[in-house]
Amino acid sequence: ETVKIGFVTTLTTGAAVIGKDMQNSVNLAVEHLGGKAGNLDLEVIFADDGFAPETGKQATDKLVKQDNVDFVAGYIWSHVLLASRKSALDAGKFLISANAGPSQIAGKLCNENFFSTSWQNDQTPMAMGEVLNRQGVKSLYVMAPNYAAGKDMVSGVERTFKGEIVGKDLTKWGADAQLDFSAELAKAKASGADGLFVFYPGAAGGAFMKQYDQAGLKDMLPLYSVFTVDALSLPKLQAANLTGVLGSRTTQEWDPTLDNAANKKFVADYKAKYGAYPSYYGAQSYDAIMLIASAVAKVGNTTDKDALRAALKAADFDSVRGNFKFGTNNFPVENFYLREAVVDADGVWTTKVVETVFEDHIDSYAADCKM
Amino acid sequence: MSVVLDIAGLNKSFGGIKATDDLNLSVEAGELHAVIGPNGAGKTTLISQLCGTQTPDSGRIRFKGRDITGMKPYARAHLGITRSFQITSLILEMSVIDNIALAVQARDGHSFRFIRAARKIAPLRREAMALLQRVGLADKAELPTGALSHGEHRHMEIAIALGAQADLMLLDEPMAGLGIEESAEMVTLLRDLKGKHSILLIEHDMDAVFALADRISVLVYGHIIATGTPDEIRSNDAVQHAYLGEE
Amino acid sequence: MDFSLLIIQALNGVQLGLLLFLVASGLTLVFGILDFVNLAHGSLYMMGAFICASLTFLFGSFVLAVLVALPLTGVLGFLVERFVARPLYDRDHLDQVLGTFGLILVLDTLAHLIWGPAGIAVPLPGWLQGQIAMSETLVIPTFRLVIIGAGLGAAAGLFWLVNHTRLGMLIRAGASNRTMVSALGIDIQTLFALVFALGAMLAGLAGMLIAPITEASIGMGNNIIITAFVVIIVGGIGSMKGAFIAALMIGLIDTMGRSFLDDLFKLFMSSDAAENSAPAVSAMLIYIIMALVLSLRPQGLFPPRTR
Amino acid sequence: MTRRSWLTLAVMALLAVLPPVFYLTGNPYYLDLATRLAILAIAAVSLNLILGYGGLVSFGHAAFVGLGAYAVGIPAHHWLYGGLDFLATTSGLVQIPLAVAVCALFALVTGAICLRTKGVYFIMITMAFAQMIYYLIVSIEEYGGDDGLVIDTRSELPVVNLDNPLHLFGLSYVALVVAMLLVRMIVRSRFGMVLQGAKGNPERMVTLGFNVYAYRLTAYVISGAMSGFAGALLGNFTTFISPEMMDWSRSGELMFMVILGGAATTLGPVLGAIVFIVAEEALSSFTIYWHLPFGLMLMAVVLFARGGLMGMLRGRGEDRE
Amino acid sequence: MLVLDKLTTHYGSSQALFGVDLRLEAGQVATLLGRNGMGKTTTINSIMGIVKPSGGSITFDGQELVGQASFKTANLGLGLVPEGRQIFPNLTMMENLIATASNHLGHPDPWTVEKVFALFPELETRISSMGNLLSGGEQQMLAIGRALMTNPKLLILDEATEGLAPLVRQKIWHALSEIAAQGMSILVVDKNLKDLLRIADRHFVIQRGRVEWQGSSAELEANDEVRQKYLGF
Ligand SMILES: Nc1ncnc2c1ncn2[C@@H]1O[C@H](COP(=O)(O)OP(=O)(O)OP(=O)(O)O)[C@@H](O)[C@H]1O
Ligand SMILES: Nc1ncnc2c1ncn2[C@@H]1O[C@H](COP(=O)(O)OP(=O)(O)OP(=O)(O)O)[C@@H](O)[C@H]1O
Ligand SMILES: [Mg+2]
Ligand SMILES: [Mg+2]
Repeated sequence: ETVKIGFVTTLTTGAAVIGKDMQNSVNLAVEHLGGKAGNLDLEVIFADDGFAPETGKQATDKLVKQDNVDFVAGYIWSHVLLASRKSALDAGKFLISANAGPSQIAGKLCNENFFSTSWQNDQTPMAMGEVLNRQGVKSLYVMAPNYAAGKDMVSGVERTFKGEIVGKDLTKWGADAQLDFSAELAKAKASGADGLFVFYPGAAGGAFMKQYDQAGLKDMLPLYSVFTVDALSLPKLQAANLTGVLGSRTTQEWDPTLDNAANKKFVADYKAKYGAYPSYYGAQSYDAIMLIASAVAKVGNTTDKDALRAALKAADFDSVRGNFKFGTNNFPVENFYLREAVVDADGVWTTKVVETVFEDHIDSYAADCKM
Repeated sequence: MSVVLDIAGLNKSFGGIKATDDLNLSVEAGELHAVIGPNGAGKTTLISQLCGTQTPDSGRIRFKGRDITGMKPYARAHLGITRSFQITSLILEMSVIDNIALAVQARDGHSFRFIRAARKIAPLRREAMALLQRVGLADKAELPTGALSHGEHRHMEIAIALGAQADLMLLDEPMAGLGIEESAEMVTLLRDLKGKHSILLIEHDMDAVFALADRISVLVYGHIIATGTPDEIRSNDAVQHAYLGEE
Repeated sequence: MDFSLLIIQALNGVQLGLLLFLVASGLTLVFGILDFVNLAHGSLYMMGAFICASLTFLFGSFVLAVLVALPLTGVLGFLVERFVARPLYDRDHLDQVLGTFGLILVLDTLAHLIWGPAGIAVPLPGWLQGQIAMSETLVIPTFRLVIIGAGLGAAAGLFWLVNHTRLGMLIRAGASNRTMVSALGIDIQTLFALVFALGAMLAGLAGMLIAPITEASIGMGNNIIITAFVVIIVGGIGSMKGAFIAALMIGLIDTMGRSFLDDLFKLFMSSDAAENSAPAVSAMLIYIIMALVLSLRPQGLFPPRTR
Repeated sequence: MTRRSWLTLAVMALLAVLPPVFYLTGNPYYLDLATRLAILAIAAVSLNLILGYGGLVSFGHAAFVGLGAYAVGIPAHHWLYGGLDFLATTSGLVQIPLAVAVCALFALVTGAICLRTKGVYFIMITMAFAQMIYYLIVSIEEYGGDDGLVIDTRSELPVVNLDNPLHLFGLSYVALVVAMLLVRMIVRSRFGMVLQGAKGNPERMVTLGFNVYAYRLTAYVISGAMSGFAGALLGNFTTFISPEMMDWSRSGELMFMVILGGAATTLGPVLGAIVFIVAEEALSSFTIYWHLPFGLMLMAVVLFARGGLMGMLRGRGEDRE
Repeated sequence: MLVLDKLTTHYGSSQALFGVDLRLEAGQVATLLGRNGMGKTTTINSIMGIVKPSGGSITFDGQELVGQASFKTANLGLGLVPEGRQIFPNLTMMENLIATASNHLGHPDPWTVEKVFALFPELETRISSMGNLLSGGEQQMLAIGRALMTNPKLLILDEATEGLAPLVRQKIWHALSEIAAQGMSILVVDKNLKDLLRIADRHFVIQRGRVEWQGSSAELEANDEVRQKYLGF
């Protein structure tokens, strides 16, 4: 008997960088598990969402109805997850998000068969708001793409940041997303803010960082970002020698320097195998597989759904985040760290933990979840 | 006889060129009125203004007593004005008979009729076929129009003008591109039509014009320099000089 | 409103406009003049960016890379013309749309296979990297000025080529009636291939110039192609002058909209409402402009003198 | 009967029989695929009315599909979450007519403006209106912005239960057949002759006395309304409605289905939809790089099969319809 | 100079030419006569390579033209005034004249814009008008001027005087005779038989895609039967 896991992520378009990192981490997890979850063989089927909700939903439908998987995992994007949610849950499958954390699913639409190994969207920027307070930033300029997650990020930082927001730009996103930020950067500079908060995931992040660097804003307008400076953008920025990014601050629930055995093994083996640092997308995906495997190993089969659900909820596995536990809404209750872009001992650009911002943080929508 | 078309003080210029210059002209019921004149005199421009695809700068056009100067082209067609084009203008993708049938269809009211298949409406087909017979294209009825020769296209233009059964037919060089024999047939055809329809004919084929016209107007630089019977025009010195040459 | 910010934004708008012009001019050449709808024009822009990015790392010099990449994109354009465009000249626009859409998929996937999904950030040489201070508050990245210069240069060259050379006349004549040009003794096929290659080089150049600002990434061409179409439609298809003016107009309006629309909206609505509606409206702005222009002038601002 | 009519019957019969057979033999996914296919084919058939027969290349047709879907989603959303009580309902007898009406109105207003332009200008202005609707919906947070609208409930209709995949497929299939017959009837009618004449030579049609603008606008509204109906079905099918449904690339896909299959033919758009979706499905299950062979296939069809697949299949001496 | 041998041409599956044989000597003025739809234009377009013949051969000064790209044919010294004028609509009148002008064969006294204007003074006032805005007759004059500007050895005119006023027609016939006298060969299609009889040396009557009769002006004038049967008068 085998355990079938369908893993939906983005494998085409520019966003496939993220998908690739997740895919690598999943494969590494399976390798670490020796291809087994307890006595059962592990089989992972990857599917591409093409960065589009309808395609993602179709991929999910196919995994559920055609491949008959036991678990559906993955999902980078909130809208893809929202679109696919019903297909997976209606079929009685377990749905495990390895990245996306839209507020609906954390709150009203929470479900006993849904689990997250990442975070709720607001948490990371809330941590950043807290950092800004601690660093004495009084006025802030905010930039993010004009879509749901972008707005979540902005409202997240607004929720905890106590200073004044002197300017805000929501830039065009989607198929013809705006990648030239000259106008916005000029405005930000003219605003005289103490700091600049941005959220630009994927390819837009690299573009943003370059222009930030070219505009020479490093000393004038320090950068505080979420989901923008990461293991995916740093190698490119290093290749182009855009030193402006070094020293910039970002918050995250995970970092390659986190000091626990599982993480050390994950990071070291990932680097050895793929020649680069893993990103948090990878770490979350690795955890997702480990979580599933731990539950299946405990129950010994895939038919006893109730037992599996309880085993998942218990989260008895060695997470790369150290301790791992779920809150009432099946989102993790976890720490958030402040990270800084630095050069490591080998001269490779990466991040390191500067301080812990939140401990055992619970997202703000958990209360809405009737479970 | 009553005046069908009455043009008064019509002007139209393109940039510096006066294509129509204070033009006055009338066509009587059943008359075949020919307009001749050198190349670029403004004959086609006149027709375009009459059927409404170009708007005059000033002046007035009356049709059957009604001022139609600012009227839309399709509305004029409903009143009973039809034109043939100097440079053939057909629906090349459609079959020959469909082209003609559309002209017939245009005549009986609006075509916001969605249910019956147009090709199954016998009167339409029958009349279109009769028209094709009349211009000698019956055996090519089902061919795509694009596959016909230049001269055959000219025949179709005429069939369409006939199909519209307009009170006033504006014919822009119907003989152009016709062979010798075909030109002769066209003359017979037009002679047949005149009396039943009013016709404004533009033509450079003088044999045809003199054989057919009741009256001839000579247009030079947008202005009518003479109007009269064929004999009067033939003997007019100015016309000889400006247009006919040593025929 | 701060005056030097206004100037900076105007310059940003001009720079965006000229970049759009580079893409749009190639498109208008191929579309307006060869009467060929090349949806894959954006993919040539992408290929230009990727080739230049790779060469920059190979040679260690951005400038050298551009010089080598330009003829390479020209050759690519030549190949596309030979194998995709040429058989489709006689077909209607729809077939061309479908064929070149297929080409987009092929080129995008090839780029993915060759360069991976990550995209490449292109480093600039030191002397292009910095900023130029025009006054204390007026500071502009040097490279943006380079783009402005390149755009103006290309515009001048094209304008001269199309309107004042016999080659230009032939190109325009060929657009309306290829058979006849050929029957009068001109090798129209080669001429068209050259025009196509020129269009590809212009698109490629735009890609090379934008790569150091954003980066070379898969699908980058699909983002710009729509805007480039908007430009040539607003300007009037086939009109170089129209493309130039519309590109500048759209560059400026887009930039100004992004920078000042929220302030403008705050004059007559609550600041929350302004903050929400301004980005939506500024995203729609170019489409609103196009719809407005076309409803008033159905052939664009500068319809070519005939069609 | 011509070879083509036989082909049409055969294809439609297969499309009716195969999916339920798959479903009953334990392959429910293929029924879903066929449902999606039938729905998109309705949109393609309606696009074919103006694109194929009318020569009006609308590059914004996905907007109608999207609007139709939102016309189902928004009442359902309010029914689930409250607000706007007058709209809140799950009744298909309200939602579907609403979808059709909204799209007809949108077609009337935008068509009145778009139809002033010609050719490529028309292509682009229709796209512009679609993009405006796209960004408008993205900016409405109440309806999920670009995250889209999750509706957990399908339209309630008499007789059919849309939660039953077989019923949903059946409804979509019947709607497709009706749409095909409707378009066929229209293009053969006198109205259709005018529409096709105006495609070939609008100037001639005007001088014959046809108000070409009015005929085109009527066709545009009919086509928009039909696409809105397809959108209502699509919303029910996905139970998730996102602005992405009206992205320009979706409009492009509809166009490609029409051209691929053969514009201005009855079966063409359906055949195009079948080939498009089956090829997409088959190729993407081989490799994530499936766009490469798919793109090559599109190019090959265009380069070597004039008039799309129907053109390739056209028997000798058989004229266009 | 120009020899057509058993030339056949198809449009798709329908045949338009069924073996046209024709021989034109240097310096001759020849006509193609025939009713509408008999294949005159098809013959001319086959010579120019605009439509591809399906069989037979065409030689010009000993060179085979079948299979040759149309521009190469033109550069051998064939100038075309096409049916329907085919003026470039988006070029000005002047640009229409000079865009394709050339002197490949190195004529010692090549055609110039001035010479064309001397022939057609009507054109001179319209130098900067766009091609499509010219009147029908103006376009015809321009089409002749445009072909002359390529300095051909053989000038081919399809419907040479269609749409021209009588006065202009006379001028064109006069000009053609003059040009021919200077050594250019001319192949012309027109319906003004009276004029053609005067200026042409040789006539070819085409009927259903075949040359059914050929002869001199005198022979044609004398032969009532041919005129009746093939030309219809
Ligand atoms: N739209 C236009 N813009 C500018 N000039 C024009 C336009 N239409 C016509 N003309 C000019 O106006 C004059 C009159 O043109 P028109 O076509 O009416 O002549 P015509 O009498 O029909 O000549 P022909 O017998 O040669 O057909 C011509 O010199 C032509 O160049
Ligand atoms: N593109 C085409 N496709 C199919 N058939 C054609 C095509 N062009 C011409 N034909 C047919 O070929 C035959 C000869 O046509 P052609 O144009 O050579 O005649 P023509 O002698 O020049 O006549 P005209 O005096 O009317 O110009 C005609 O019967 C015509 O129907
Ligand atoms: Mg005229
Ligand atoms: Mg002919």
